[in-house]
Amino acid sequence: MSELHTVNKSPFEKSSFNSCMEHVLEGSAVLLYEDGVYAAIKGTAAEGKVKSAQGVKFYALGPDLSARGVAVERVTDGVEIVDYAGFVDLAAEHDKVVAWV
Amino acid sequence: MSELHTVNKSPFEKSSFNSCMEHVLEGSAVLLYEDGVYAAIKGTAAEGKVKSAQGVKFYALGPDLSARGVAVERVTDGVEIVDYAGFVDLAAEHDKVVAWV
Amino acid sequence: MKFAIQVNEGPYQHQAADSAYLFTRAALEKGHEIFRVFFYHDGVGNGTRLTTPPQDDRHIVNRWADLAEKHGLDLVLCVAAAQRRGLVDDGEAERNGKDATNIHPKFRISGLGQLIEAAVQSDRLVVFGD
Amino acid sequence: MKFAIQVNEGPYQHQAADSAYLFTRAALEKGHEIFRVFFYHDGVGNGTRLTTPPQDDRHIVNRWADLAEKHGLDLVLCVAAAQRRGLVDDGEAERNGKDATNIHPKFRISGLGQLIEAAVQSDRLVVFGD
Amino acid sequence: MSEQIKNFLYLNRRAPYGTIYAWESLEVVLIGAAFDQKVSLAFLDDGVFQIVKGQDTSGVEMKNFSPTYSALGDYDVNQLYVEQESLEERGLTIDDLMHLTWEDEDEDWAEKDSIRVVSRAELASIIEQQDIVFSF
Amino acid sequence: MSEQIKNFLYLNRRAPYGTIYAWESLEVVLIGAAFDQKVSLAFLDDGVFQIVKGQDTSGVEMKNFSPTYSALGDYDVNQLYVEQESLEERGLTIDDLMHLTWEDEDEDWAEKDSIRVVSRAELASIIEQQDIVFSF
Repeated sequence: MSELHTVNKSPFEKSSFNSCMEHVLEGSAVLLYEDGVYAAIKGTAAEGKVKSAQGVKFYALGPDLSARGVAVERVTDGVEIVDYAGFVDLAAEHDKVVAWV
Repeated sequence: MSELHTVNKSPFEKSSFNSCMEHVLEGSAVLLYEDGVYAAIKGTAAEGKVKSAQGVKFYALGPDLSARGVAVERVTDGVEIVDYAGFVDLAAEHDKVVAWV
Repeated sequence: MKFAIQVNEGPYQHQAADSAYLFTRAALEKGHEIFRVFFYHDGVGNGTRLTTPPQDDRHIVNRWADLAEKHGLDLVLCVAAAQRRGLVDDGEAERNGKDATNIHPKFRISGLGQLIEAAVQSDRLVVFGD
Repeated sequence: MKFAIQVNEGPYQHQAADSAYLFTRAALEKGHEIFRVFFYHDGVGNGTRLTTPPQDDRHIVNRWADLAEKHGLDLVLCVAAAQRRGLVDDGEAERNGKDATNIHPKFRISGLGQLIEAAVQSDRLVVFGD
Repeated sequence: MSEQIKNFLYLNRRAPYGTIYAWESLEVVLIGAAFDQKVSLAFLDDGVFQIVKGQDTSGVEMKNFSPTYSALGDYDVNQLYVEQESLEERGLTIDDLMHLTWEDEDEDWAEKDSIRVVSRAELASIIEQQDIVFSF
Repeated sequence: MSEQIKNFLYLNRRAPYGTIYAWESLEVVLIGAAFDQKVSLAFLDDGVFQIVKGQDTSGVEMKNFSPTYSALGDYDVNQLYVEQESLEERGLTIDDLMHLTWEDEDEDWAEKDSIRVVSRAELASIIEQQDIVFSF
């Protein structure tokens, strides 16, 4: 079944992003929101993990990026920016949501 | 001035233990309590950091170790086990307390 | 599609309460059904009528209540979590000998079975937490 | 020696409230003075009289109150944090038009200056948080 | 969809006592056992600490809820997956965990182990097979 | 001890908005400025994100408190230490931060930078020199 994994914590502060990345399967999606959007910044250790995840789609919540002053051009290539409506769509399109709180 | 640093989060879950270790100076002390006591277990990445900290005294709160089923013989060598009264003594003996919450 | 929402954290301290609200609102705007919003752990703090946030800040409790008013949302506080944190309705006040209540009238207190039921009856469970 | 204690988290969700209590009690037993316990952020939840924890669990609020009774502790909830989370005393109820209060009589609500003052007046500040 | 039996997974990733999540996850499992769904529990990351044996909370004056895990078998909750890598990173082996068992009605109430140690890759597949994942 | 001026350090280690700690730390700083103590702020770990420029919270419907940092200079709070290593790990440079300044009364109100980027080792020494450290 297809899964939407959600990560809402900073990869620099908590291990949840790393743990998610170690359990995500090909064909799944990862949505980064709240402090989780920091995993979508270029030039960090998280960027490497995002880029090397085979067949995994990445999304970041735009309103959370903006709140934190993360400009679009700093977001890792391949990460798609969505709004809350997009978050809802992702939750609906995948068979379930797995929250890495 | 002499410092008592306190760490109450698991080194596997949060970065606070690592951050504390990167800022602790010789002559200071580190008290591990709550989930922070997991940094006092042998055979983990945290053990190496505890052992290589030069001139730093380490303490772990006994009641928190017991609650979590961490037997005394699993505690990293050189880490002294204290109770709450000992925690109070450490706070009093050092010039200040720095909490890595 | 039918969603169940679980909120594990209280208002203001963690963004979870905000994210849960904005997700719920967006889902309703898209025509989805919200079977229930279940407030667990510190999440029960979302349901007190006694909050007075600063005037230039959002009012998290009233925001939920307004959404409930508009869409007939079922906002449920876990009873055990509510008891531990002092969230009280008339029934709880009487049972536990409390001299006041603080629950907002748009919320209700019930058991954990309501969370399980929501997960069973909905197409998706979405969890917001710390 | 004079201690100031800061508690950043509410009861039951995080151990911080427990650790702060056990530290405070141990300090008093050793003959130290506790200048003030300041409850900040979700920590204000330590001061509600409406909690009813399970019978086989500790009663965190009453435990603080008993310690205050015995040692004359000054237990202060941050007013801004209290307003955001619905912790209300008589004065706050009147000012903000609330129809109920929920503060425990052994606690009081005051401003952030009380935290600064505690830090200035005490020999040590000990912070308990998440 | 409401009539079907769903696969429920409880994802336990936190240590006990430092926060209440571990205990409250267990509460949901117990209540949920009455709902006739197919239930399993996963222990990974610091969640493996939840079922370490020898927990004694008298010194912290909190309730020791760890004995409740032993009752899960009586509620037909007997699929407990523990992640091998999470154990190793924490210096633990299965011998450090409580011995949790259940009695198999279909095999003359034979006592069987509830805990199965699985690799990270296996656990990822187990997560994938679920209908509902509870996170605390 | 109560009469002396103390060195207060606010240790800011959390990102803004995900939790309220960053904002409430700032509230304490502002209130504390009235107490005539010697105040400095340290931004390290995710705390460096607090003073990133260009924050726009309209989409999350939260209050944007970042403009308040610009007011700190008016309260004589002008010792802001930012850890170099924390910036680097997060792909940031000082150019990504707000330009925070204060006016030096002793030098004809000359505008000076409030932020000083320091190494981790320097920050460890700064922490050591304090009398009181606030953590949120």
